[in-house]
Amino acid sequence: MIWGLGFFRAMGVTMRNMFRPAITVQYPDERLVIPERARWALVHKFDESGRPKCTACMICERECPDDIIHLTVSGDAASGKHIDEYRYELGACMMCGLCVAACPFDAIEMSHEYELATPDPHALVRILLHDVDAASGKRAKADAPATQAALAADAAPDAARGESDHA
Amino acid sequence: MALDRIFGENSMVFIRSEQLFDAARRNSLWYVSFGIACCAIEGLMSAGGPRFDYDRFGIFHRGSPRQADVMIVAGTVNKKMAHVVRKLYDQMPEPKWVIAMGACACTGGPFREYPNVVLGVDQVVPVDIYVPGCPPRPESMQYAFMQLQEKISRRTEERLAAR
Amino acid sequence: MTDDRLRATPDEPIVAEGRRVPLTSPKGLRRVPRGVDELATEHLIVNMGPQHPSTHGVLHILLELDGEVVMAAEASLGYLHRGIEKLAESRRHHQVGTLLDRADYVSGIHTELAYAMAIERLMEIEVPEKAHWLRTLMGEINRITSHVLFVGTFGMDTGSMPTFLYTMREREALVDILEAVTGSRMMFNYVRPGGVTGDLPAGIIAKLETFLADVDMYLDEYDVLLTDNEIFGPRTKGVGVIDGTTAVAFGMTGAPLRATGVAWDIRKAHPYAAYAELDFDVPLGSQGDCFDRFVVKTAEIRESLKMIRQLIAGVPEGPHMAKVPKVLRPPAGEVYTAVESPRGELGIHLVSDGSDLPYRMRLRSPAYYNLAVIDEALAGGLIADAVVTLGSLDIILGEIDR
Amino acid sequence: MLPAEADVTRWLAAAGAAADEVTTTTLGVMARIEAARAADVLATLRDGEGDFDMLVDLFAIDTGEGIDLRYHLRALDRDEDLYLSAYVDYDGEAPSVWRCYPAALYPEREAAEMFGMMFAGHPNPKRLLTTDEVAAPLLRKSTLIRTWEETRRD
Repeated sequence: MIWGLGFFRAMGVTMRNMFRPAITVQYPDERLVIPERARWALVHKFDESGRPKCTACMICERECPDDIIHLTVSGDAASGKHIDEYRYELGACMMCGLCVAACPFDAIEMSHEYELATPDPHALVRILLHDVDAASGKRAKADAPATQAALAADAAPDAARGESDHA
Repeated sequence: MALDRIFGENSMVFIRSEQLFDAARRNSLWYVSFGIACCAIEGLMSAGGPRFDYDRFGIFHRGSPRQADVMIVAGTVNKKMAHVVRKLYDQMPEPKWVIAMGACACTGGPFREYPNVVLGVDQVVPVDIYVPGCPPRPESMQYAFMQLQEKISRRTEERLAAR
Repeated sequence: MTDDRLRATPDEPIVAEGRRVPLTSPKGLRRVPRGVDELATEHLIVNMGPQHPSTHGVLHILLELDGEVVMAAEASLGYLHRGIEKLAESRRHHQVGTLLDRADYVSGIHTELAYAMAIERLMEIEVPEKAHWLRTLMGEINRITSHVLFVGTFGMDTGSMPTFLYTMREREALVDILEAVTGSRMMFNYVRPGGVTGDLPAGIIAKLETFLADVDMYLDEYDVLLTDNEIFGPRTKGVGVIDGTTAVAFGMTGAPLRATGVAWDIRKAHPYAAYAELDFDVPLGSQGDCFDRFVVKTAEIRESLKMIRQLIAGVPEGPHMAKVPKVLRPPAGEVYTAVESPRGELGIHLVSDGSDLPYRMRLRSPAYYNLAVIDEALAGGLIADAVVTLGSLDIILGEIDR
Repeated sequence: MLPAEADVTRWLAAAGAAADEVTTTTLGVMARIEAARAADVLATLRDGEGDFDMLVDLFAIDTGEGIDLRYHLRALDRDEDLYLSAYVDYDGEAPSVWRCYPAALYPEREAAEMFGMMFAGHPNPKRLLTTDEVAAPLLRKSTLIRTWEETRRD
């Protein structure tokens, strides 16, 4: 081969790439679609009434390889647990997803929130739940009709009052 | 700054020149390519590569700390590395900023239980932006740079407000 | 002034401008030249790293230079030592994979796979065929991401920046597929004892096929840019030669060993996962120089693509995870499992005492043994070749320092 | 591939290592040797009939009573693996095998540093991975990792 030809062949590659579409993502203006399974910061799931589905079973705390989830729980299983604090150290989380896989109540999930940069070191620790009653896996099902009945009972006087007002 | 001697402490020119400098700093943040561990692949290589492209932000990598404004600490800092990080930081010209990229640089991350690992790079150098994630996406790093730009302009405003 | 100095001999003290230079200069350092005829040179110790763009991480090499020639080299490791082996002793078996991902961070699937295989062999878990298939497919995709990164960075080491930009394009396409399947771009946590965490999501095969349609053209372009290039050839041919005997004596595996002509590939010697059913060749070199190591790697990319095409053609049906107990308690015993990672033979030596924590986990990292040879390989070469030789070994400091 | 136990016994006998127990486990064939004679035994295994030309790995295990040095040898042509185990006391000493297997240069430094022992005759017996700030041998079972309270940042 003639010496020096490589230069022109390489320029040919450059030329060909000039006519290929650019793959650059113009980040703040356009965003990549994050796949369904992508794992970023941990968040809680809430039921329809806005209560967390967490039952304070402590499995995620035990399952975490790095000890970054810490629950402070008062009360006991009989009278219903109360979550004082669900401490999640975002700054040390490696987003392995083991806690979500282990959760038997489907109460937590890895969100797609990846813009986590912060100038504040205190933001590296997140209190995900603060001073809420823990849901009970058993009670949630048993309570459902009772709650509806209570709601109906709550609604009934209103309805009655409404009628009386009208009357 | 010499301009304040000519125009007085609270003159228009003084304020404007400072804002001008900060605008220049904000839009050409050159980082020292100092990849320590896994995060270097994402934060320096992928983010500097064609798809995410730091250059759009005026962010460019330098091999030498003496030409850089920003140090991205991308990875676990252990006791042997801590001296090197400090030495590199000391070589950078003022003003300088540090981005702690990834869980390891923020807090020690998955390896913080090991006695040889430093619990976050902020024990060695002052950190301006923390980027959680293991490793953060290249976009997260670009977001971090946007945060840093905000921080720089906020600092100017704060200084101006205090005057 | 210069005349005085040039005439000075070791016996007579040198007095220059009224200042007496002490005779007892530090050992090995001579302060003044002793005449033009025997213009003395002294050996210079140069620190390369730990912050150096071409050490591929935080490797620190002490080079003793005589002019431009490297007289001796010594690597100083440990700038990324973060105790993966120690921390594994306090992690339960299904959690260890998260640490191992971060050991060899550009090819995490292989490290996870080695550990999962160790547990499976100890507990005698039968892995479903689909899981084998998925492990092989993801492993080969991961191997390509690692190899194209090598091609790009090796191009940078030899002075070709464009190749890096082009290889990152291919890498991103594959990383997208890995992210869609495993959930993370680099730290997969995908292969678990008993199988894998998830099946392929919809549309991934189509995505892979669009990648496969173009990739051969891109690989040919890399050949134009590097392999057939007139600058790249002389820069790498005959540089950093490691012969087969040295390579075996230093325990080298992977592409650096195969570049010397020794056909040793775990995928052929002890087929694991689905490799026994695949048709592929093991590319071999002959000279053992940097060019051969590069060519073996690029040929391996093509072999991996061949394997991926075969894998796509034969998708098995079935579950992707075997029935395994929630808490893995392998019986007491020892086991060694090895996989062919992009860097060579990656072995996990697992000692179990019957509990749910490993008693001792040893990661036999290929780059650790491949790196040890640089004391031999760099000596006698030029300092400019040191960078190329080091780059051709394709080291990852995460698994060297562990 | 596993070598036959009888062969291993014969090769070891050629090295003058008498009354060594050779067992086959899930790991493979493992022979117990005297740590003080490790260099001679390995030299014979490499140059003699055994022809184990590659040291795949060298590492140590803290057994609670002492240190169990492991040599993982391989004959590349026959594809046979052999494991050797040698007991060393804490702060004890074993001969360096770098003359017959230069692959042992790094792992010996690592094992010496991580388990607090010595390799006699090593050409460069420095620390490999840590600095002097870390005094305790890190991989010993007696060296504990940090607890959550120690790692906590507020």
